[in-house]
Amino acid sequence: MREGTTSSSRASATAVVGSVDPCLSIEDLEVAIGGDTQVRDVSFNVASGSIHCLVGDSGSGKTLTSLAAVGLLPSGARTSGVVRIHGVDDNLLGVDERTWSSIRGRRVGYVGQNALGCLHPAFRVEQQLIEAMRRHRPLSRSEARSHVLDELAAVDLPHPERVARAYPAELSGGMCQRVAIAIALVNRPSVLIADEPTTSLDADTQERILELIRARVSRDRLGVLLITHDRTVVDDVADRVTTIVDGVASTAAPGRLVSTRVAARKAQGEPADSAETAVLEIRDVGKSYRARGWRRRADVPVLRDVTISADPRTTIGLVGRSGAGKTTLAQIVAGMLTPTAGSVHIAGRPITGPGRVDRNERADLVQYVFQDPFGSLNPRRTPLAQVAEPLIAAGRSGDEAEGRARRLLHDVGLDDGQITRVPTALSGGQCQRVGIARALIRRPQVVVLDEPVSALDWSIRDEIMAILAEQQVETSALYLLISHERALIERESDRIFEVVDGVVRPV
Amino acid sequence: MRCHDCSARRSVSDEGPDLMRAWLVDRWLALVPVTVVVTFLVWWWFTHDPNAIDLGNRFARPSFDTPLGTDELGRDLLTRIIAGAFITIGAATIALIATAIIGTLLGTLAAWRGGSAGTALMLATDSIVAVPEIVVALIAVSILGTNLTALMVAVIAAGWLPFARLSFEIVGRLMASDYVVAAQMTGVGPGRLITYTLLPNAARPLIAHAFLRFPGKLLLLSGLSFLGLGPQPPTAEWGAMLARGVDELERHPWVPLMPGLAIVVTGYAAASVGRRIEQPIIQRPTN
Amino acid sequence: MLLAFSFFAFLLPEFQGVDQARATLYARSEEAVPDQETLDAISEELGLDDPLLQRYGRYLGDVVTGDFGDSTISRTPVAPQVWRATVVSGTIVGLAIGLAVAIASVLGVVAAANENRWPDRVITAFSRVLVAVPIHVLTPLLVYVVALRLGLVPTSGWGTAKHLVLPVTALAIGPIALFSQVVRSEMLDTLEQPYIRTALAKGLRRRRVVWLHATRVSLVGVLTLGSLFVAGLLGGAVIAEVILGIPGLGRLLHDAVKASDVPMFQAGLLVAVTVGILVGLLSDALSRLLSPPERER
Amino acid sequence: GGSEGDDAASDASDSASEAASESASSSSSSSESSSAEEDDHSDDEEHDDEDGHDHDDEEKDHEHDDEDEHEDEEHRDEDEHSDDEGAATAAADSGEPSILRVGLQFGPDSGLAIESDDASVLVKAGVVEGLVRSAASGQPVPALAESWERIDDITWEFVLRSGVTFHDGSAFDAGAVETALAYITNVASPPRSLGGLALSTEIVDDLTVRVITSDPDPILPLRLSSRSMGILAPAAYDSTPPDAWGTGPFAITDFTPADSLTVERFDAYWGDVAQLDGAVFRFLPDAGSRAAAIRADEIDVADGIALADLDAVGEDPDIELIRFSLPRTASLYANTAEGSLADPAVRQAVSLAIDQVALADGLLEGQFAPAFGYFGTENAWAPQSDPDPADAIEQAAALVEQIDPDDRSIQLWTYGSRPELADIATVAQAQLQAVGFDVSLEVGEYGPLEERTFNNEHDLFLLSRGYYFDMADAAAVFTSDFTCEGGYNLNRYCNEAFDAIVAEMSGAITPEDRQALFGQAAQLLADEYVGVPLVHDRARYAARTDVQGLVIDPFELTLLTSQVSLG
Ligand SMILES: Nc1ncnc2c1ncn2[C@@H]1O[C@H](COP(=O)(O)OP(=O)(O)OP(=O)(O)O)[C@@H](O)[C@H]1O
Ligand SMILES: Nc1ncnc2c1ncn2[C@@H]1O[C@H](COP(=O)(O)OP(=O)(O)OP(=O)(O)O)[C@@H](O)[C@H]1O
Ligand SMILES: [Mg+2]
Ligand SMILES: [Mg+2]
Repeated sequence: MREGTTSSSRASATAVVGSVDPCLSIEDLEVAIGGDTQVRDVSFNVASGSIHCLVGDSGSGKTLTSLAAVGLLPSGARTSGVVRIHGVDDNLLGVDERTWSSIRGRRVGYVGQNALGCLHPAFRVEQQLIEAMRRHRPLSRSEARSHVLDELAAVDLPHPERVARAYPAELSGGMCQRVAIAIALVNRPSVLIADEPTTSLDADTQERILELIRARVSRDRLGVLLITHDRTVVDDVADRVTTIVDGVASTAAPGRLVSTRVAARKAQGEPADSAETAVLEIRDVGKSYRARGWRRRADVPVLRDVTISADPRTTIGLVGRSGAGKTTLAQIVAGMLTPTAGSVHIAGRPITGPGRVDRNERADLVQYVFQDPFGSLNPRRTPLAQVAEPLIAAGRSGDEAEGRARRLLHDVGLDDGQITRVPTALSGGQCQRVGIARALIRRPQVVVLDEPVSALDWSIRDEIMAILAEQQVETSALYLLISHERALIERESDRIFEVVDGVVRPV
Repeated sequence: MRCHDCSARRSVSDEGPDLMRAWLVDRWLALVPVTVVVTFLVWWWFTHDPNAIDLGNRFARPSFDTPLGTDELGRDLLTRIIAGAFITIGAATIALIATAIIGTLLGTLAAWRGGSAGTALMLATDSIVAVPEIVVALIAVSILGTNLTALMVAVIAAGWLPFARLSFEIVGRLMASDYVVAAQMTGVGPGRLITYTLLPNAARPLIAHAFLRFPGKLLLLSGLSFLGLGPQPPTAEWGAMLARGVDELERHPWVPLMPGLAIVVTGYAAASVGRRIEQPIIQRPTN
Repeated sequence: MLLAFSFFAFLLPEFQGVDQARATLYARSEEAVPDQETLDAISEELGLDDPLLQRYGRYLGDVVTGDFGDSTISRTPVAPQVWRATVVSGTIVGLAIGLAVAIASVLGVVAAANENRWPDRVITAFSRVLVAVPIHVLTPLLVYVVALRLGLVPTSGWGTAKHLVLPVTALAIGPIALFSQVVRSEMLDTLEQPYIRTALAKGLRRRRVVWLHATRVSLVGVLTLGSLFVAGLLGGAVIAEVILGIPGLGRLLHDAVKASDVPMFQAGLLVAVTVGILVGLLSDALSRLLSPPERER
Repeated sequence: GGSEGDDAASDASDSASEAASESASSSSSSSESSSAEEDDHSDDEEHDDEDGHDHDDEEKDHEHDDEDEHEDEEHRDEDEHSDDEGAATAAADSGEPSILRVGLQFGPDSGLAIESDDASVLVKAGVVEGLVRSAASGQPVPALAESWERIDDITWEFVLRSGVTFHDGSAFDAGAVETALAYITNVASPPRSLGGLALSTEIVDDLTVRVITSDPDPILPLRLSSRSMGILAPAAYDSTPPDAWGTGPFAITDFTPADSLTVERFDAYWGDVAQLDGAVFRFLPDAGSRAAAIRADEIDVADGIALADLDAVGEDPDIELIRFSLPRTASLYANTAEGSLADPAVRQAVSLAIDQVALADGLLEGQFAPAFGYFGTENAWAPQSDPDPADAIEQAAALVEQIDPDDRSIQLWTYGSRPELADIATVAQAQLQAVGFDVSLEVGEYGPLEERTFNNEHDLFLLSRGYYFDMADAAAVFTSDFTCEGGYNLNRYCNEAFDAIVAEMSGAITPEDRQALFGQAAQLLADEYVGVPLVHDRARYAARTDVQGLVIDPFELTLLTSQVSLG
């Protein structure tokens, strides 16, 4: 299991092959799509009974590497190098589709990147499992069916009978992910490749999925290639780690890969004077959605009797399970949603209800930073123009607006070249910086941050949080920070509330 | 997974100018024959009269003097096709632009207002969609008489629906998108929102849709001509020429063939441009 | 909605600026001398002397009792004629849509499964050209080749199954070309979905994945698209029915507008709109039934 | 008029003696039939012309411009006739019903109403008959009436045929005639052949009826021969429109609007029982479809073969073409009341500028005849102007020179429902422009154009119009189209001298007297250039060669008769 830090040299790569019991080995893998080489000199071995993590920035080539290992690269891709799987002699990079289809599912299981999307939406869970079983084993339909419940139970799914009959859309994200793992492991392959199996799941679920994988590793001597960008995951489960930077891999034992840089926040960040009046007052807010459907038209309550009041220059953390109502509350605070009960005031001005402030005044009171950095920027305008726009809406001259926008964008860490490009040419982190600048330029009293870093790489999360902290010092804004990551909230917030079953209570 | 989206998006728009350049470099040689042909057509156009009748030379086969042959009145088909290009493409284009503008305005308005106004508009379009285009056009022509203007009004009357639906969908989707919400959150008013945010983002699929609709417009024009509702003789409109020439399909096949080819080629070209603009997915044409 | 259409149909001669009595005389007896006496007599027969709204009210009253009135031209009840024409056109259009959806699905799937290889190129090229071929060229061509030269089916008329071949083919070819492109692009879309990758990762054969997993999702769209085309095809049917001498609804509407036969036009329009709306509802229900259950948002 | 003796059709063996009135055009010999064959030789010219053309096309049209040959042919027809009977019997023996399949351009759209144009289908299908029938010569001959007599200016007495039954089984008698004529007189849109005349009846006895006209009418029997004057069973008139229960050799069994009409032999027919078991008339509005259908042997007879299809249809050895002149002229109706065309010199210039021969032979491929008068050459009385002189163009140009330049720009209108009109108008436009006119062409819908014409808004209106309203007498068209009060006066022409001539016609009884007056009237119109006739239409039927005994008269009244059979 000893591996050197991989360089691009062939000699060291060859040394890797000699390691004990590799169930998946990749040597000098190179993948090119449309003339651009996306993955270069990637070599590593995955040993049976271990979890091998593949980490790296978004777009660095993790997914392509894993796809090369199951022969599912997009049709235009060209490859060189060697991919071997335990039990098959050939270099799999050369074999035809027929051979591959007999290997996939039997020797190597694959779990895709998107938990919700990787199950066929129109087939029941049991159909999808049975199909996988019968492909590689001579089972009749009813024989296969008899195994279904065991397989589902083996991935810790509660109520396997119900899940078997369900369509994927009737399952939560975590359940989908378990089913996907069950399908991948149903024929007892020796290798499991899982591409970000826990992203977009809440912390609890994440934990339990990883436990499940770990259990199968020790039980079945399964070799797992686990792709992730979540540092905590690596810390928790990895036996070995390979880091891909711009398509080039380096492997090491787990450890602190990048020193954690905790944001230097609150230099002068004293909690506000008690004399200061509460800037945000949420009183008895309730919200229910009208359920759509032809059968029942009952109201579905999402939030009940939410009361929070908070002072400027503080950060309020909001945690809760997926679907608990965090975004709903945030949108009510921002005036984007009308509550069914209660009221919201910012700096004494009503945000909701009759007599509420107009659009322009509201923009000075509260702003919103969205979870999706790409989706929240107009793809056809430069960041500079988009950040200047709120000032122009506030009646400032074009020149003044642009000057201030430019300065703020510099402050959040963007250079002139980046801010005059269309946003489609920016990375997620850069886009989120633009989004933050846009929210802050009018110096609002309250800024709602709805999962501002969830979609970003772990390497830039801290930077973004640091920028937010700096800006809070500048503007004395109140932050309402939403995240499903407990650790992040705990670190960043002054007060924490948890949303459980529509009820908000302080932690 | 998000980064997949973004990289895909990036490649599309970034490669735009490069693609264009590569395309031009690749094909500049092809420009030479194209220029020659265009020059020849222009010269031919200036030296011939599309309405010159020669009863002694009816149904002449394609030959050196009459490259595409002559029609039932001995008129030169090449000249008439060139003349028809202005009329047919012009009429179809104007009609299309008008349908696009009317449809887009209504659809955008409905999506913008949302609620019952939107539902009402869509209900109306849903039931108007049930009336065949040709019948709508038939009514319009019977009200306004058979001339090119009436025909265009007819085509417009029949054609704005798909645009209304499409723009309703697109703008509706945009209105719910984070960046439109964000713009509204930052205090941007309707005027600037429409000009800087909604239109630039809705334009592309709408323009693509317009190009994809182009062949349909040509066919509708021609179909109306066939029913005797089109522009009247001696107008050298392709649809009318084709409709009139269909009788000769067996005797003098080139008479319908030439305008027919002109329609097919133009329709094909327009649709190809539309697909190029649209790139990823064909919008479902809502008829 | 239907009311609005019927009122519009009622006003049509006003819009057209047509003297309905003269138009009726012309339709009944083309070159008859239109002297005032005759025109007055016809006006009286058609009850044109009453105010417009009164006439419309009377019409509505009749419709409520299931009486769609008599044709002003033939003075026979329009209902059975419209019904017969609807059955005829319904058969043709229904078959054409069905055929188009079926064939286009196969072609589109084949094209998508062979993206950028020759089957795809051939199918795509053909469909792009055929989209631009008007039905009044296609129909005589089919008559000439299939009926006259090959003698496989009758050249025109209505009655037997063989008579269906030409109109259905003529009407189906355009939609086949269009739908196959839609199916192709939807298939390409679907084939990129993660669950297709999952299916392949299970070791399933590509053929099964394409023809079962991908089509299950991609073909829902074309089914509903097909129903949206019913009205479009009814328009095409006007031309095909004229050329092939078929007594269908398209032709009936066409003739009724040209002859200012208001009751006939009203009834035909009402049927067309009702059918269109019903088909729309049906296709909504169908697509809700067929499309994979969606996650609530 | 007067009794013409026994009816020809009542007895097949008599048919030879009636040859003069029976211009039979059997498709087996594919002869050209013309209304003026027996007594008019002035149409030799036309025949030569046509034949010349036909030889070019290698068609098998026979020449028969003289009576002897005609007689021969009749005899031959008769021979064939007996053969046919054998064939028919054979067919009957083999159990295969003999059904004639006909494709017609114009289907009935008025619910088979007897007073409407639909009557033409009823007559063609051999369903309906009138009291009188029009012979090929244009003269009235007995049908349901055996003889008639003019009792005074306004009263005619008809002796009816006995033993005639309607298709509904009721008997034909004086009462039936009374019911029929009362309906046709009082219906909202009376047939054009009635010309505004009101008829009333007086029953003398079961088989004798008097018809009283509201005004003196010398040609009542002729009027009663027109298609809309068919007599239906009294019970038929209980519904609106009347059910088509006639007395003809065929009875209707099925009718689908816009599709087909099916008839079967009526065994109780008073004359020769039909040879065919029945017939199907299919309504195929598209000319190409009719041609394709007859070529594919889906129909046996088709009308209105388009120019574009003539070659292909004619080349088929199993199909023969039947062509003959129709009493129909496409002409430019000029606004003689207002605008530049009110000046006869301008109309003369138009007349000179138009080259009718180029239109007929060039554009219309010789399938139309150039018109040198409103009335075709088969009408002996009709004046024919000289063909344009060689320097017509120069003369016209010279005339145009003298016209005020403002008056040189004229509008030319026509409508699209007859396909040849738009082409003719296009060529006419070019010909007028060649002599210096500035012509704008408008092709629209007939209805609105007619209305604008009646408002004197037109200059020239190109119209195709029949000049006999279903009967060989021109008085009606002169009255409606050219008198000051005429209901169809598209030329907006008003001339007292002309009106006087027309007024005289109601007093003229003998054909000779009438034709003299027609000639005068037509001459006056020609002298004043009231409109410019362009071409005369011709009927173009096609029939498969196994159809025997087909008779199509120049008024296109009959098609299916007892004598038709399938060989
Ligand atoms: N089908 C494709 N066509 C073209 N380029 C692609 C394709 N798939 C991936 N790429 C490119 O290859 C590079 C590596 O992509 P890959 O999906 O392996 O990244 P990743 O490391 O998995 O990122 P993430 O963490 O976002 O999943 C990216 O730059 C991407 O743009
Ligand atoms: N427009 C809507 N119509 C009906 N129900 C809705 C609507 N929007 C949200 N909901 C429901 O309200 C509940 C709360 O949703 P919300 O988006 O606030 O959750 P969240 O806490 O932000 O979850 P996540 O962490 O997944 O973003 C969910 O159960 C959701 O299904
Ligand atoms: Mg990835
Ligand atoms: Mg949320």
